[in-house]
Amino acid sequence: MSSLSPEIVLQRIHDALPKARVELLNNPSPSGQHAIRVHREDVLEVAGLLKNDPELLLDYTSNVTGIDYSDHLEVVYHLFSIAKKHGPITLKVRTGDRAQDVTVPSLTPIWKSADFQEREAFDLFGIRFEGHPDLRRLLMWEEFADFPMRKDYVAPDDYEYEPTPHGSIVQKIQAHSKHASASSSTNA
Amino acid sequence: MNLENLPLAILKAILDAFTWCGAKAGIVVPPWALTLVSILIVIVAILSVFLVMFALMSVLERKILGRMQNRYGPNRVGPWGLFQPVADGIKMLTKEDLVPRSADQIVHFLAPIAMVIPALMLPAILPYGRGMVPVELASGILYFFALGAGTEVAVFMAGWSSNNKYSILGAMRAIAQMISYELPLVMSAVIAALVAGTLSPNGIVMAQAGVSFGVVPNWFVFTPWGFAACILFYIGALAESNRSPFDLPEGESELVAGHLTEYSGFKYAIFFMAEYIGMFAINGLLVTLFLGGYQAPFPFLEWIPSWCWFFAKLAFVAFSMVWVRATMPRFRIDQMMQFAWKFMLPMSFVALIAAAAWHYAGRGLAAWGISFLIVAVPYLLLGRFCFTRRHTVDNRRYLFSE
Amino acid sequence: MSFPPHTSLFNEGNGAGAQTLDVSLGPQHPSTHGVFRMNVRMDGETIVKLQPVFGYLHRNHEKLAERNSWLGSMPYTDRLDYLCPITNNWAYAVAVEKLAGIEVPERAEYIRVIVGELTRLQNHTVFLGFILGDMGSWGSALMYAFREREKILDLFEELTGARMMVNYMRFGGVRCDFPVGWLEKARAYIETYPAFLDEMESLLVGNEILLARLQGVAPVTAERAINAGLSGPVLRASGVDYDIRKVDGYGIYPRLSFRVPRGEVGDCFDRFMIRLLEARESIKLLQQAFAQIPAGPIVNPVVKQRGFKPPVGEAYGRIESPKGELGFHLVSEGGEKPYRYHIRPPSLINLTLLEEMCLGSKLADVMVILGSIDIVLGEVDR
Amino acid sequence: MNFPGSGLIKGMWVTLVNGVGSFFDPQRSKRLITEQYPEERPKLAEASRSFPFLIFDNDPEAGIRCTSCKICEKECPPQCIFIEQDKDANGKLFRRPKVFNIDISVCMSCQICVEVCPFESIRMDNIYEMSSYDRFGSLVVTKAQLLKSNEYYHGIHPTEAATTDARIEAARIKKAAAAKVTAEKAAAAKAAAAAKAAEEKAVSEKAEPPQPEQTA
Repeated sequence: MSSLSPEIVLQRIHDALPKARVELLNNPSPSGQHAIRVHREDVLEVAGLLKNDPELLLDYTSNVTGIDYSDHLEVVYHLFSIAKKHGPITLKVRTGDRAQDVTVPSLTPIWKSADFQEREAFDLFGIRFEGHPDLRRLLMWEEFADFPMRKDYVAPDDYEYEPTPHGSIVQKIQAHSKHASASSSTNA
Repeated sequence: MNLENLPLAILKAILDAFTWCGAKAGIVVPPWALTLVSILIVIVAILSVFLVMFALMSVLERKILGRMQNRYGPNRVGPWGLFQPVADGIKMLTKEDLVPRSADQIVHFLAPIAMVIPALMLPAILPYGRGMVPVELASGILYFFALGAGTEVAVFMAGWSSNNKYSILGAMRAIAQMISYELPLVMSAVIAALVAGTLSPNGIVMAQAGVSFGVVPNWFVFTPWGFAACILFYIGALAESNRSPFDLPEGESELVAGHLTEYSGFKYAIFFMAEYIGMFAINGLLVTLFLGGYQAPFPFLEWIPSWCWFFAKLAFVAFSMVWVRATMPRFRIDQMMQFAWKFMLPMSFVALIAAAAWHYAGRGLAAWGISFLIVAVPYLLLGRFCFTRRHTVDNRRYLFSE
Repeated sequence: MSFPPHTSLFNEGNGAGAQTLDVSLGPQHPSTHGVFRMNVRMDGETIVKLQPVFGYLHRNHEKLAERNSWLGSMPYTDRLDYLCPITNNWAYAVAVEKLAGIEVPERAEYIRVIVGELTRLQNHTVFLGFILGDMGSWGSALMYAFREREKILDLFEELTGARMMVNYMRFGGVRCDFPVGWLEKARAYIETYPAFLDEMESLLVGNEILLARLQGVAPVTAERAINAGLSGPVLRASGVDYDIRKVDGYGIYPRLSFRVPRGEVGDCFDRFMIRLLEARESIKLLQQAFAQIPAGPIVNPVVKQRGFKPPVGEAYGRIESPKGELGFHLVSEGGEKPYRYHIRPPSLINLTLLEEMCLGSKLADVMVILGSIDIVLGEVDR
Repeated sequence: MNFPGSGLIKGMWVTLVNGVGSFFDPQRSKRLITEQYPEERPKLAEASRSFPFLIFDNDPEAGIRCTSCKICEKECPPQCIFIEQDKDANGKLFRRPKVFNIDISVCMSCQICVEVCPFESIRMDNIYEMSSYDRFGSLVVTKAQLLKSNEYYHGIHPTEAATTDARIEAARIKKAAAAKVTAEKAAAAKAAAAAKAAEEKAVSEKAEPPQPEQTA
């Protein structure tokens, strides 16, 4: 695979869209897959450029996912070019915070492949993709309230009986059965 | 001992015993009672033969399918798994008979009955051997198709009354399919009837006696038009008995079980039985119409009783249906309709013309040739026009990159 | 006596008395390949709307991985696409090796190619059987395919100890070397494989009903396929020349010669044929790998499997699994557990165009289209 | 020959060949490969694995290799292992497990416990007939059920057992050699110390009165 360095991509973005707020994120791992972080207000423009620029032609969004950092959520896109056979370019978009300001623009209108994956990120992380044609939960059921992939997600204590429980689970089971018996007694 | 007349001899012996018993008791048995008893005996005989065949078929079909798919098939109950039908029967009888709450209870109950009665009446007119025709009807073929059409109503009753979406879809498919295939089926039967000059099944079998050119039996299947009509009838029979590749009404990969989705227990077993007995009956008609019925292929084989020939041929046709089921994927609904109306119906007319040509050209070698051309050319053209022109491997290219 | 309201099965007509029927195909349905569900609206038998519903097999594998050690996720990857566990192992190993910059010994790379291509072979073979099952063929092709798959699974059992849940790859290599006589057995078996494929071909390709059922059904253009992120045989059937084995050249694939087939029309028949052709290429790859495999270590001795701690950073590693592009996006904070572990499941993303492909087709086509995409629910729902 | 319907006939031929061929496949290696299970048992591959078991040498109580280090419990991906260390009434811990449970309804046979065990004490069994009506009773395998002899291990995985034993033996020899070396070193040191002490004593005796002797 011919490699396409993020620096070149960054240069192209700077040339074409001088106002776009983009920055290079250094990746210390030996993979050397440095990322480009785009401000969420500019991401639609930047994505359109990446897809259509004759030098970049990043026509294939392979992977879309969310990451929960302690103060914000992040959407990661891995872009490839099938026409030029290069990639991956890692594109990152941040939300404002983790609670209220969790909206980023959806890239589904540009790359259809982001459709299910953005829904998944919405489902599991609670990132709202603005402009997504059909933003519903993908894997969890509609009535589910929480976002299970967030780091602060607390698993429900409705464990079935486990014969080999580990310390923390024992406590949870006890708490649950106490809670259950308490609620049943109040019901009665 | 004459095997040929064995069934008739048994019948006569029973009747004689009946008269003898009557005489012993000092009663003169009136002739009408004898007729009644003989009718009952024939009914019981035919029903038991067909039921045993159904039981055998249900296990042999699975075993043959298994072998063709490199499996053993059922081999656990009894020797070689031959008691499997007994186990199945017990299972079916002891299962709960579920009726959906929103189903139309009465129609849901009546559908299996409406299905099984025509199926049990169909075998009445088939000639099983020389002089062994339970009901000698001059218009037996008509009777057969008139009754056979009754199952369509039953299938729709089953699908409609279940109040299930899969069932209703299956029932609609079944109606469309059965009505479409009735036409080529009847058309190809008509050809045989025309050539034989009679609507009586026994008469048609008689017309296929003997050998022409010294080697070829006079069965209709060995003439070009007869071969074409036989294949058309065979395909029609597959469709009428809802067998693969025309099992769309049940279509388990799409419709779960089609019109049978909401049936369980004994009602399901009755549907199952009716379908198989109907299949045997229509195969029996195919044997009668095109495979020379109870006729032996060559005179030197006539020492084998005629009824053996009939059942041997029936077994072969039934086997071939299993064989087809092991091989072919299912049609799609529109393709199935297309196949019936654009291919089978024209081809049955072509076969009719070929039969007429064969008849008026003197039924000799030349007639054979003319008739062959009349069948083959439209077949190739029609086949190409309807199917292989659009769907062929040759119109695809696959590129490789190193 | 009561007559139930039968019209309630149908939706009210929109204008000219047309009535549509909503059917929920699945999650329990004979041919949805597992617990997949499609809410279908039909006009007659023609599909006017289709909505896939996922998640019936969802177990949040990604969250489990955040709980487990890096090595502890390896056996879980077996359960993604449970038809091809070895390639799942491989994709995870490739991603971790990228993340930590691990070299893989040469023999290990050859072993990976051998087991990986065997996996591809059995997946594509079983695919041929499954799609026939979806078409309503009474299982002959499926049974032949399973017969041959059984022999490959026996090879896997001898090598790894398990038929399907192999847990075979390790960071920087593989877990165990071939037992004595395994290579000869595998080589002898692969010699018989082309004959089996010929048999399958004469059973299936050319069958008029099969051609009618597959040709012209749900064609996808190359442009649309790329935009929708289709990958693997589904992408190549649309005429896109993109095989990650060629493009990324991971492992030792650049050293082996093989061809990448691609179709022109992109309909179900092309998707079907591409698998058949790829299976033949896999045999070629296997024969080369059997001939060239060197002696040497099977795992990088530097790597500590237990208590494995990759450096801080992130990596996206992908391979060409039999279903398509299987990628792992890993984020490490330098600890014993991944900070983020994400799978790019080809089965799920290949379903992106399902509705588009099905609109206007018949109900029976839906099953064939779904079959031609070749999904495994363990991977779709994770 | 290519006419409409020829593909179907070719397909029918294939199924017929397979159907007839299944009767002429005496070794059942090509076509009819089904094993008739309860009568015929499959010959398991040597590497074949099902669920873990614990090895003891000679005696199930004294010879248990497990030291209750709980590495497997920590590493087990589905967390199906549960270990309690043995201790006496005074709370003194022994290097052996008191409770060792594996919930095999949770176990996924990944054999990671085998790989991480530093004492070669947990290995994979290959029994496969373990179905039961009792979800919680019989599927939680206790220490008593898990313990199996080293000979049993040799019986089911001969090659692997041989390498394991060789490794243990090598470790033992190495350890013994190391112990010997340390012992020799200690002895030498002691001798040297004694000599030195004697020397010092001799020196000090000259200078000072003798003091109470300290332990060497």
